[in-house]
Amino acid sequence: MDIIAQLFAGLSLGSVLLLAALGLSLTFGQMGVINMAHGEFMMAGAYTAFVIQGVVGDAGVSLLLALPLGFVVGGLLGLLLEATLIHRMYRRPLDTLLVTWGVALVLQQVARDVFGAPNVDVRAPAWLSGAVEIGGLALPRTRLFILALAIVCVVALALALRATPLGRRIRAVVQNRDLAEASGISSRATDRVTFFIGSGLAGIAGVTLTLLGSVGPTLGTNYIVDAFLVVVAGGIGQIKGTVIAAMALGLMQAFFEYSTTASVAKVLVFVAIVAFLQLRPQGLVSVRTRSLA
Amino acid sequence: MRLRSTSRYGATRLSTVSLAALCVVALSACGARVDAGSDTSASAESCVDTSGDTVKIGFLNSLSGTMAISEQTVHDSLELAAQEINADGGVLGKELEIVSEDGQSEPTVFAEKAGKLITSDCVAAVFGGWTSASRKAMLPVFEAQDSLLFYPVQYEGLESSPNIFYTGATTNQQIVPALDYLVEQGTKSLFLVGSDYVFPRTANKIINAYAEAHDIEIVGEEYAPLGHTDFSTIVNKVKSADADAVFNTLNGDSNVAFFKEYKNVGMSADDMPVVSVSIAEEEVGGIGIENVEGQLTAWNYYQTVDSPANTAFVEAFKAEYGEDRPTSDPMEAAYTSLYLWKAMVEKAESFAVEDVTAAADGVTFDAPEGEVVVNGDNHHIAKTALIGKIGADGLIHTEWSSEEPIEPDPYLEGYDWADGLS
Amino acid sequence: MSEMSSTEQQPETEIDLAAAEALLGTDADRFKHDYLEVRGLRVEFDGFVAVRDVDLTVTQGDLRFLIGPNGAGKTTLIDAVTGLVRATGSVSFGRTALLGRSTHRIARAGVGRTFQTASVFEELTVLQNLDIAAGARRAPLTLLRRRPATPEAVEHALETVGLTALRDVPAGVLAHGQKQWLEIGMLLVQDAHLLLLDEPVAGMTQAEREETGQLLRRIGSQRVVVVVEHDMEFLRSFADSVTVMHQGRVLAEGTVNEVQNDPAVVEVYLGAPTQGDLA
Amino acid sequence: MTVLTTLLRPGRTRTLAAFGLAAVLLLLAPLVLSPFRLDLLAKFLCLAMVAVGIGLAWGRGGLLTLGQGVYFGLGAYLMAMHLKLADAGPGGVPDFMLLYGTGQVPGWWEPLRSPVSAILLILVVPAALAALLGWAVFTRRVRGAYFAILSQALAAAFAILLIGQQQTTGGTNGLNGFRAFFGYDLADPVNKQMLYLIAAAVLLLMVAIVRQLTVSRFGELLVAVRDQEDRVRFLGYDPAAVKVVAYVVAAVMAAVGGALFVPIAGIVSPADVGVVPSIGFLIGVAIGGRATLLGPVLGSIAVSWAQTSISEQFPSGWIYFQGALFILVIAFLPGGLASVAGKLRRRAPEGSPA
Repeated sequence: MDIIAQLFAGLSLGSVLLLAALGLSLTFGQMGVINMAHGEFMMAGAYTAFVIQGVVGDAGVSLLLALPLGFVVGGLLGLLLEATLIHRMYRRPLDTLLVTWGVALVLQQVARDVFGAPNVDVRAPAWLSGAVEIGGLALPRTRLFILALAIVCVVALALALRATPLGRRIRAVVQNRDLAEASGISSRATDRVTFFIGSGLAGIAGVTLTLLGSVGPTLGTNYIVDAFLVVVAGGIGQIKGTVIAAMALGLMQAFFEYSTTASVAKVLVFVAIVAFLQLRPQGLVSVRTRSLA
Repeated sequence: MRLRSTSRYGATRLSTVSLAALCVVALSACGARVDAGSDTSASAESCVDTSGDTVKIGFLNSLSGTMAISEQTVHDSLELAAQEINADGGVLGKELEIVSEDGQSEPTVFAEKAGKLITSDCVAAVFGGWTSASRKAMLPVFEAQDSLLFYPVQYEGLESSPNIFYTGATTNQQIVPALDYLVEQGTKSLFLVGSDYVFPRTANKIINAYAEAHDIEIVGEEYAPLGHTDFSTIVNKVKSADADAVFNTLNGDSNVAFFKEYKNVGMSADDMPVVSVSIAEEEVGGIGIENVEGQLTAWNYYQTVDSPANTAFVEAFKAEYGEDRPTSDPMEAAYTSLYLWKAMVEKAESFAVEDVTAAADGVTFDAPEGEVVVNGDNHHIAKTALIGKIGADGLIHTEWSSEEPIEPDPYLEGYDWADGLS
Repeated sequence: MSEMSSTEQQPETEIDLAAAEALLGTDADRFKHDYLEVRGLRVEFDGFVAVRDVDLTVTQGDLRFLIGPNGAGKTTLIDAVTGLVRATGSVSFGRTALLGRSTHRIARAGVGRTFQTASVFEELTVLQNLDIAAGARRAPLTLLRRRPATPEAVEHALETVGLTALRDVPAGVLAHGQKQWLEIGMLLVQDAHLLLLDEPVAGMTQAEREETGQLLRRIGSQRVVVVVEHDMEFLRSFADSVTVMHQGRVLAEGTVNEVQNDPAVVEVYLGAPTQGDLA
Repeated sequence: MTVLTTLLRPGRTRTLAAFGLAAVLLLLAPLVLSPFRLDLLAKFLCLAMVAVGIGLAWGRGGLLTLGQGVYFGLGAYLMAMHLKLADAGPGGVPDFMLLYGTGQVPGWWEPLRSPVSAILLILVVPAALAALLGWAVFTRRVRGAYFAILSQALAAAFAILLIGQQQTTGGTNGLNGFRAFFGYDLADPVNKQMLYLIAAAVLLLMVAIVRQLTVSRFGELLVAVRDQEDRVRFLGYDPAAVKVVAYVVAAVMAAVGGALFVPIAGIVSPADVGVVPSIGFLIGVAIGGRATLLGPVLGSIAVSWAQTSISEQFPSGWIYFQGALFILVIAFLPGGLASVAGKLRRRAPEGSPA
């Protein structure tokens, strides 16, 4: 019974990590941009949910409204970041890490000045409170919702990448930027769209986090390191790797935490990732190219 | 070619010479050595200037970083107390001049800024600190400089520095009464949940000792890293342990995630009440009233305390900072700390540290929480313990009271079961 | 090439074959047992077979050209020999098996290569580039010292590739052709016994090509040299023998004349008109 | 001819002059600064030591290490443990262990009782960890962003580990309250001055070491590895070895900085070693000019100074300021202020390989 409960806890944590990392793997995969402000885009999504709840009132309606609007808010922030800073730095991917760290600092402080330093409360709708009992096992509805939402996001993204012309362009640029440009794909436009979608996913992740934890200026920093580890372990350029890595990390954390403590579990997960990268330096799944890296 | 290498040696020589010079100066500048064991540190001469119409005091709170959420509130109530005192003629006729510093939520910065306030700004006393880490960081600074710190937050005890006055609760004024209350309610088993740092660890050590002596079973003890946000595993353990109550020493954001998860798996105060010692009125809003309604807290002050002094304090605070701002225990303790210092100074008729500490014993103040008395031996104050229940209005209502102020006992020397704890 | 403009005022450079003599020495016997032998080589990328069943033998004194349409597997073959991509089969140089070794060990075994896009250390000077190339066998501790004097081999290489006057210029500002010469110079000071050159004359002027060809011929007389090249004019002038690759396989091998008249080769090149002018 | 130009090349004379000037300024500081300000400066010098190492690893070697806090912390904690044991006297138990721990000194603390082995461990432990981690990571060609993220996760894991072991590491409280530094009373202002001078001398020594490394063949090789790692491999070098050396040197410098930080600041806590301070180390390096010799030192000191003085005036202003610095300097001035100076003189940045 405990094992099944932990299995669910792990998958649930994995789905949270997946939502946080999905957008990252897109922007990191396509442009090599390491967006440390991704966590703050999540925070922006969470505050979007807070603001909407303040306006709408009903927790259920506001949650359903917040998901698309969080996507738009996160996406617009990403677009702004891309247009003002990132686009001039594609040749210096490592430097984007530091620039976006600066952006993250500023966004956090802005949130503090606008919404105040204390956490704010976003109520969960009534239909998400409590748990579903299955054979004596209580599965919290919020976590089931997040799991389902993560699946929806992954499927939607996979379909978008596979079946739409836009998706094909994105995949082409991920796999070989120069070749794609040579074949007439405007990588500028594709980059913008990718950044919009990737950052928008952060916004969605932020909205869902309001169901689980605190909504405050530092919401994003709690997730950013883990999200990057997921991307690194998963490998660049394919959703599959990100999904597996997120779930593996979630399960590892849950089971290590169960048998040791939460602190030790975090350290063990890190050790496991370093060991894993010894076996697969490019992550779980990687698009191999012939070019001299 | 020869010339080129000469220039290289030239480079080496210059750097060698300057290095050597520095080393020589460094070694010749050695000061006093300590004899092992003896404590003969030469304390610096105080530079506090009381000749004018004003006297400087320092406020040292984290106004940025993760702790700013909590410490800003303390800072605000300190400012309020200073304003009131100045409006009322100051201390010994001198107006208070505030030097405010930001501790940036980092112990190292607290130590640095404490040094600055004492030696550069020459303040007569410093008020502030929140985390145990920040207090521990400042303690040696205040002792070395023989200056005064007023620390306004409940903490883990096991400390009494001659240079610190502790106006928050020590363990026998908060944790022990909370356990007494639980025993009174018939609690037979407890689950301990805490953040992984010094206060929860020490608190749980005390709880374990208490439990052993009072026939309570500790069915689980879990720690989450500070800032931990995923509590499904820990809440799973709590749920399956099925204790009579949960004793919660989690800190900050973790409380939000814990209580949301607690509610999400379908548990409430009716099934398994949670007694928290770090959730005050400020935090309730952020956690969400619906998630903590009916849960218990242990403090020495609530905004709902019914006393003329508290009515005045709450009114003044809301007038200054807004109707929506609640008042909480650490804020009240900070507010009280400034008045206590004023009372000590006035009793001693001096701002000098040794005079103030000498006069401290027995100084009283009619604080919002009720009358408090300074214990001159351990520098803590006698406080009344209050167990509260979080109401639907977001405020905390007294459920149980120790009735009398409890004498501070930071080392729990007066409790038989606590032998061997420290 | 934006770098071109910055080199306008620089002195003209040219290959100095006499200096090459000093560098290479005349003792051809030293290399006479050197040969590259590739057997049953196969390279796969995610299910796509880029090189299959390739056999290739190149001996010292035979300036071998490797040609074929884009995607024929020429560069992949070189990548496999130098350990950049994983391959199956066998590759040996002299008595040394290369396959499965790490790249830097293959390089230490005397295998050197250049890249399609000239790849030099742009922030370092020409001299520093050559000095690094010359130094792989230096004891680690000597690395911690400043360069006492320009090593003799580096001086000769500078003269050979005509960059003596530009020795203290950052390699990044060199013209394209000069960079490629610098790369060849680096191979020489590296003392590579097997040189794999990927399009060494691309982007060069006619005069530069001529000089490069002469130098390659001089090197090839002593060492094992394989040149990947599209330029048929250049090939006809300098190749001793030619291997034609197509779709990952060896299509034909022989002298320039033999290959030109091979019907299979003609068909492949007619089938890919952009590669054109073989005839 | 070339001899003369070499001798007179501005890069070298300028570096020498700057080095001499820095030494003189550092020597004069105790005469003009108040004890409190001198203490601050000494602290900044310790942080600058980390920056010198980062300048080598990141500026020269392209290794964006977001985890230098780990090595800083290792050095600092090892020193702090020694000071704690020394304060407790022979066979004594540090105060916090009596309060929160078992009252027993754990076995792995014991080697730090002796001053000699403490100093050795301060140098060896960080070097060994950096060598092990660097070797594991670099030989598998984990690089660029992957390395940066791993090093950052290392910092996060290290801080969590320290916090979790409260009984033996002091937890969030860290270690503090040291009375003496190798027998010298830390409350004595004269000894504080001595500590400052030691820090200044060590910093200058580090700058000299990095200077020697950058002008040596190793320095050229490091730049080559940074720009074209695979090309270097084809020349017969193992780039992993080159990177490991740079990483280890940077780690040791950070550790020494940490070790000296402890007696000067009087405290080390997990807040000094985690993700945020680790990234914080980089901004000074970037501002000063990551690939230059003195840039990281000056940049780091300037940033530390700005942090202290700005936060005195506007507490939350510092966060905006720091964020803006990261954005503006990295995005628009990747060469740091040194490149501005260089552009003004229409010359290559100082310290570029001669």
